[in-house]
Amino acid sequence: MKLIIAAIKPFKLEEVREALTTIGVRGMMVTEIKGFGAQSGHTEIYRGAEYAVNFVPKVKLEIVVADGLADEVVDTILKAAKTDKIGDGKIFVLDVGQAVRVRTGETNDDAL
Amino acid sequence: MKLIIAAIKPFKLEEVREALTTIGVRGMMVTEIKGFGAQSGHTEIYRGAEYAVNFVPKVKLEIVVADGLADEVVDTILKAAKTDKIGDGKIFVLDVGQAVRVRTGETNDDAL
Amino acid sequence: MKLIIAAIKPFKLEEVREALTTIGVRGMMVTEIKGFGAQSGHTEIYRGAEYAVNFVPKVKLEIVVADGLADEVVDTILKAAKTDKIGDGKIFVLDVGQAVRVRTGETNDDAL
Amino acid sequence: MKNLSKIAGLAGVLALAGLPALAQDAAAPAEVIDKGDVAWMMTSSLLVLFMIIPGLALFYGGLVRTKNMLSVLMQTTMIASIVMIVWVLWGYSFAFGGGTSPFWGGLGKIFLSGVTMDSTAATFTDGVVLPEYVFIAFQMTFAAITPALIVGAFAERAKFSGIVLFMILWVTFVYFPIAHMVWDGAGLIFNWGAIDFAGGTVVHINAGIAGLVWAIVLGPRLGLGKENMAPHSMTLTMAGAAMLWVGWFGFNAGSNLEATANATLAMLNTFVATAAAVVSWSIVEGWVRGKASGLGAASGMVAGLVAITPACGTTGPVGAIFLGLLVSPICFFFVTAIKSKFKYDDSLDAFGVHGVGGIVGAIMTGILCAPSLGGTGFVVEAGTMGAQVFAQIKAVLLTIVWSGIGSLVIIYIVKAITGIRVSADDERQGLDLTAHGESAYHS
Amino acid sequence: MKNLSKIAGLAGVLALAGLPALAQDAAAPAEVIDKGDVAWMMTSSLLVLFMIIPGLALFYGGLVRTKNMLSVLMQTTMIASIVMIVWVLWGYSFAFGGGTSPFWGGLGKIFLSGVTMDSTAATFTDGVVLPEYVFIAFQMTFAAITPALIVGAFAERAKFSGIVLFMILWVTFVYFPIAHMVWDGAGLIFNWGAIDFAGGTVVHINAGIAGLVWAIVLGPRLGLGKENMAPHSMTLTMAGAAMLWVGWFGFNAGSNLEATANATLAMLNTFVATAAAVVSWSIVEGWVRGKASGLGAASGMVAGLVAITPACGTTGPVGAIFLGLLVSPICFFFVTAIKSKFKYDDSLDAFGVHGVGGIVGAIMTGILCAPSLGGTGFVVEAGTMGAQVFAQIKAVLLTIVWSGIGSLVIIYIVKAITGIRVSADDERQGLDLTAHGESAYHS
Amino acid sequence: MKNLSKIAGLAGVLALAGLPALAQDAAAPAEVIDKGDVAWMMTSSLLVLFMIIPGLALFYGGLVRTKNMLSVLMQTTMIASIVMIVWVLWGYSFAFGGGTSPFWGGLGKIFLSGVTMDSTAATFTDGVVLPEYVFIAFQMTFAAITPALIVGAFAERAKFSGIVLFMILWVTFVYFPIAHMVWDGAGLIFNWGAIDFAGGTVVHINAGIAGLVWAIVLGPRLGLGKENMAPHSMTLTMAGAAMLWVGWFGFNAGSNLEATANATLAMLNTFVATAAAVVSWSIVEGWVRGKASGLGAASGMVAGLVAITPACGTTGPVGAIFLGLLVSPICFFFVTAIKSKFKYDDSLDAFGVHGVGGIVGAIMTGILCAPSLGGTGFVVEAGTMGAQVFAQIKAVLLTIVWSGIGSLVIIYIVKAITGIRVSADDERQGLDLTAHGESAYHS
Ligand SMILES: Nc1ncnc2c1ncn2[C@@H]1O[C@H](COP(=O)(O)OP(=O)(O)O)[C@@H](O)[C@H]1O
Ligand SMILES: Nc1ncnc2c1ncn2[C@@H]1O[C@H](COP(=O)(O)OP(=O)(O)O)[C@@H](O)[C@H]1O
Ligand SMILES: Nc1ncnc2c1ncn2[C@@H]1O[C@H](COP(=O)(O)OP(=O)(O)O)[C@@H](O)[C@H]1O
Repeated sequence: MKLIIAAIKPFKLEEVREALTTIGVRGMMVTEIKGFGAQSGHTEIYRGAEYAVNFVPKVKLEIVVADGLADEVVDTILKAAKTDKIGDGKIFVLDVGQAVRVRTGETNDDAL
Repeated sequence: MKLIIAAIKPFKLEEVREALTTIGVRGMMVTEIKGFGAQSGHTEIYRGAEYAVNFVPKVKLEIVVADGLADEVVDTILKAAKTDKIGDGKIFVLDVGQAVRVRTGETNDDAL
Repeated sequence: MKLIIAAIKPFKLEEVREALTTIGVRGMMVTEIKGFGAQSGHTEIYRGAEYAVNFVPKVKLEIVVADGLADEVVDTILKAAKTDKIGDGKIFVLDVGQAVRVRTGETNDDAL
Repeated sequence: MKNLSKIAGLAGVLALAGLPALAQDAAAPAEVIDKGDVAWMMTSSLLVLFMIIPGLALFYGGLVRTKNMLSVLMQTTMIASIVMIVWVLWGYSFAFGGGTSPFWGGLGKIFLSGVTMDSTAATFTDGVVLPEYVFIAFQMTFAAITPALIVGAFAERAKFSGIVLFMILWVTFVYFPIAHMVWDGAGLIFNWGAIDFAGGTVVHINAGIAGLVWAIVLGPRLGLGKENMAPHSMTLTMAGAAMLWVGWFGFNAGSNLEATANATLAMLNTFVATAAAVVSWSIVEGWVRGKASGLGAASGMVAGLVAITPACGTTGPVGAIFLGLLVSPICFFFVTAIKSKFKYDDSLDAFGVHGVGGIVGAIMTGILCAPSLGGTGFVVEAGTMGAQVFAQIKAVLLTIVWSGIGSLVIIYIVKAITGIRVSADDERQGLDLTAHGESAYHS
Repeated sequence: MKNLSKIAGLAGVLALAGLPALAQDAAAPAEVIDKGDVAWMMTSSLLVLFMIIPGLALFYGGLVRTKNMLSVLMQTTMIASIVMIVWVLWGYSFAFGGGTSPFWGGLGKIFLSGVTMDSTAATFTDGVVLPEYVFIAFQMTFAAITPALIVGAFAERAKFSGIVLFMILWVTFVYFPIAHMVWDGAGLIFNWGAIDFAGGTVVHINAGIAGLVWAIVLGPRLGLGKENMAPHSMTLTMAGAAMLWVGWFGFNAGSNLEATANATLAMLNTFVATAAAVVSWSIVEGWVRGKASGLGAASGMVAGLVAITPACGTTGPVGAIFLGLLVSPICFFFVTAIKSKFKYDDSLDAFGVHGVGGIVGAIMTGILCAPSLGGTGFVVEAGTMGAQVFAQIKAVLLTIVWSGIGSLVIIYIVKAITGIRVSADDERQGLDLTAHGESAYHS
Repeated sequence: MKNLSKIAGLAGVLALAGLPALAQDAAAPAEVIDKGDVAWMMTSSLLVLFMIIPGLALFYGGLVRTKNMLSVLMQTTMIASIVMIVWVLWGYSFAFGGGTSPFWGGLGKIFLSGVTMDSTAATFTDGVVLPEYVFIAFQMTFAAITPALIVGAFAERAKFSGIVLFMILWVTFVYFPIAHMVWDGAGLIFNWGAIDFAGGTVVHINAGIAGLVWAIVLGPRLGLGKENMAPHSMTLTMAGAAMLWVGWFGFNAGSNLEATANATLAMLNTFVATAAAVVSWSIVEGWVRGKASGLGAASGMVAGLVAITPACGTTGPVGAIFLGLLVSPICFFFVTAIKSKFKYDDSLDAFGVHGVGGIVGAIMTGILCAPSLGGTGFVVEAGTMGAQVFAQIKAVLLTIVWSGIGSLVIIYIVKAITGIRVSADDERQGLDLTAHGESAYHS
């Protein structure tokens, strides 16, 4: 199994989720994160105190899928998350050794 | 070493943490996430505007343990997080190449 | 490529980010987490109801870098995040199979 | 046209005059409305609304968990709104309808019948009257806030439809009668000579006891003692407490019905008793656990306000400070030691603060009105402290019994009809989503 | 020195007296200022400020997404501030400058020239006057809140500079003239005998229509119907709504200009109509979707307040309850069915609540003032319900036409000069950062 | 029984009358209490409480980081509460005890001895008096808010016990004497003929200077300039600022002590000067950094309120607008350029806004009271602008020196006894947890 981690723009979340559902992804974990990258942040000024906020709001998806589905997932995210503007995000793929469903104790591909 | 990632129901956090402490887990990272899965979300209506919230609040645990402890950790989470209702969560296990404790510079099993 | 996960003290974030920038890290994901470890939490009392809060606020960094840069990244975090007090945090290193930049579709080292 | 009702503080003036003298209906040709009084009573009425929403709603709302925030705001808002309607339809008549029963006001003013722009209501000064509409509005706000206080006892688990039904029955059979008994010239407790300037018995003990009954019947919240149930926003709680303080001047100084020196005494007392209770709660906390908390200060604030309520018109400022210093440690003891010993889950301490603070205030009122202690004098005929305290205690006991039994019976009736508690799953998920279909916060 | 202007409610008194009788400038030696009136009018003025900020600002602010929170607070604050300055410079004169045109007040009091500490303004009682300064301040708050209401229609996408320019033009060419027409003794609508006690036409219909025009011209927010645009803090929205209710007594009971029985009637009506509208919105929601929401209660609250505004001085309390029960279902229908059918994005329902609620209130005022329904009587010369309702409808239509056309023309002028909408990227990122350079919340 | 004290604005009336004429104790048989005045003064008193909590508490609280939120709320609440108690015990006597010293009021009214329901306090009109209790309550709120303003300078790092001790000493040796000097008929500054209608020197300069001393002695917060210290909730800050504006009418128009035309002038000025300062701060910001921020608008709001405070009773509305336009750029310059140049960490700009704004207001008061500028006239005997401005400057300087030296001495005493700053670890973790044992927010 693979763990696919993707950092995307927050307003793309719904589109990406829908696209992934279509290809059969049945679960994921979503976290609101602060992203640092080529897309620059902004400056805030409060009564003369200037703060450079180097981080940009992003959403991180973590999806575990069977090996066979991994490429399709990556492709799907690539398409759905794209705006062609800087800061569209990254996708990383890692190996997962084991997966278990808490409710049933099912393991690996059955657990997804 | 193994990285154990678990998505569980928020109100189970304390129970799981205690159970893990008992078997010798000495550290973890906890994140509030939005989970997407078989457990369905809910609908909110605001003055006629209807929003389907597809995500359910979950808590994600990330625990790095020595290889020998991994199975016990998975089992313990399985038991403590279970309510037998849909949405109880998933556990994933990944390999970790290296671990370091910032304060001391200790590495690997010593760092945990 | 390597995924470097680090849990550090929140007020060290800026220092660590700057140090990493200097050695050429060009992106990362930052999450606010609750840490559990040797550093103990605190107790809150509300009208006689006492709550032991076992978690301590931490910041989690996730950085994907080319294999060659990984050690330097770990070292840099080690130095910048250190206060020599308990709770300084941990660094974990995992293997990453694949990386893609959403905007361009570039992969692996080019995507970072 | 003139409203027969008399308000309790009146007792002070009248008793000194030697007789209850309710004969102000007898041709009083020199009846005068002073615009200064009208201005003050309008201001006071809106201040009491300010106490309910946003004041009490935020105070209580901040204390619950995020998932139940809106339910508290909704309950408070809905209770106040429904009671206002009930007040116009039959409540005002039940309380101040002009009937001569010692227990209720009769049906004479159902639907406000007979009340016009020319109707007047008596004040505590002979010949000085108010437009009856402002008396109706002012008293209406008291009727609206009292049941809303009970929310603090059943928060985070009670069923919305059950709450609504309970409240309609409760004001009808518990609040309106007690208001009549304490504040109307024909009322039972009024004629005992008990002092309750601004509603210690009618409002606070009454609501506190009803809350205790709810808490016991409902049982504790799921996860109590295991899950962290810390207030989701102490900021809102402290802001709400501050609003309560500000609004309470309408309650207390407004109860004087005129913008006179006595109202200003009530105001000064409401300032300093509250300040003293804030300080003494913090001192106790500092002593017991080493730190003075914001919730402690806010709790002391409310406890002080509750305690000074019956006493504010008849106590001197130094006596008020004393009362404030006294009430907080007692309430502190109840919300910490007693509550955990007897294991009732009075979620936000409606009983522990309003009930207990109200009882302390009611009894101390009998002492602190002593001229030797800077007070304005006893009201009971006997004219001794013993007799006054005895009258106060009788008033407290009757309120406890009436409210206790009344609330219990009504809860069981409601339980049979709509139910009183949500399902465990709904409680877990939170009342905001399950009972109202929305969430308090989004990002 | 004396202010010639007359306020609409006056119509009631005067019409009964048989003539408009504006000759109070003719030597009136017995002019009297009552300190109770002054106290009440000062209180009322600050209550209306309380309605704007924090009230309206939080009510609206809670309804937008986090990223636009500050923009709403800023728009509300800045609009109110600018209009206050404009009011002193030329607004007061345009509205109440003493001119005899039916459409505006002329330039006689530009820069408040001629107004001194001794100047007085008439009330509805002959011989009773107010210091002109407090009349200026009170009316100023009305001028300040009206344009701020429009924010609800263009929130989350309008351009700050465009808003500022629009508002200066709008109050000048739309608000001041309509205020003159409705409230000044020389005003067109005033002389039709239409009743608008506290500003149903001038304030609510006027702002509601302007909002509708904005919503249509601007087009919907990006992502409408796809992204979750749920209120970022229902807590703030409910707290803000409560503050609106509290402050509204300054609006409604203050419009009586004196602390008399009529003011207390206005107050009582403002309590119970609002309570009824809260309840009826919740009932409709409970019926349509099974759950009564906090936003529903808050919306009903505002709808009830809007509807009772024109009627509060001339309706009986039971009539007020009826009006409250009636208005919510109608507004509910507009903000749910009509809005989605016609697809204008009135973001926070400035039109759906203020416009629609204002129209319902204005027309019903003509019915509920009937003595047979507990009201205080018709004001039109004909003295029949038909004639009164006809006068009300004429007033509503003129307001709709004037505000509609005026707003449309001004928006297009502003569009040409500064633009009216931010870029898509800025809208996406949120107005707080892009227009004001800050964020509402940090941790 | 009658209170000897006179309030500064009185100077206006009296100086015109040619003599200080404090002989109102000499048999004044026609003393009259007007209920309209009493109503207004009660309203004003509670409005000033509203300024402190929730107003100031939320304004300041929003500006700190989440981890210090409750500490600010607690400090504000506790300071106000303690000072109220101190006021009854000895503060009122120290300030207005009837003594003839130019520096303090003596011990004549310790514990409010001798004050009864029949005691009265003079107003600015001969023969018109107030119940002394309301005068005590009103002045008490001023004593309570002034030290609370200082919180803005030492927020996020001062030690709670040190703050409490400091405040008790500071009101005793700094505030009460200055209040006596400025507002009591026997007071030093009062007799210079300096105008301070509502407390520019006593409240704002006084607190601002004390704040500057604290900021310098304490040193900057850990991480200043490196960590992001942005306000944790601009929403609360803006809501708090709005509450300050609303409450400030009690402060300013209340200081007239009567509900007369002069009070309404003070009210109108408090509206428009503030509006102008909101606008001018935003303009400066727009010009300097391209965007007008919410914090800028809120800061301008407070700056305008501060500046108009001494001037509100003697300036015309156009002069008030001018003053508002003027003060914001000056304060802006201090909180941006000067503060960063001299590197004192006045965390929330207690000095930069209250101190600086107060000085601008105090001096401009001497100019804008000129009849040629629409003001009500000079008060100094010489009757020239130069003399008036000179009197104003003298008052400012004495306040600066007294407050500066007094505060410095007291801080060092406190430092020796309890300490004034928390440990670095506690500061890092936040005062909420370390000093009060709770967190402002949970989910
Ligand atoms: N090396 C990296 N490791 C982890 N996350 C990264 C890395 N580089 C970028 N990211 C994440 O991807 C987001 C987008 O990257 P950025 O460089 O801003 O733009 P782009 O994807 O267009 O190159 C960042 O905000 C960050 O969250
Ligand atoms: N394939 C997946 N990858 C990552 N996280 C998942 C995956 N499937 C489920 N999860 C996480 O587990 C949670 C529970 O899963 P769900 O399918 O709702 O119920 P169950 O665990 O009972 O099958 C989800 O909310 C989500 O956070
Ligand atoms: N085994 C672990 N797995 C994952 N995260 C850990 C683990 N141990 C510690 N951490 C993270 O590192 C943080 C610091 O660890 P802690 O044990 O408190 O102090 P120290 O790093 O000084 O030993 C914790 O708060 C937690 O977030």
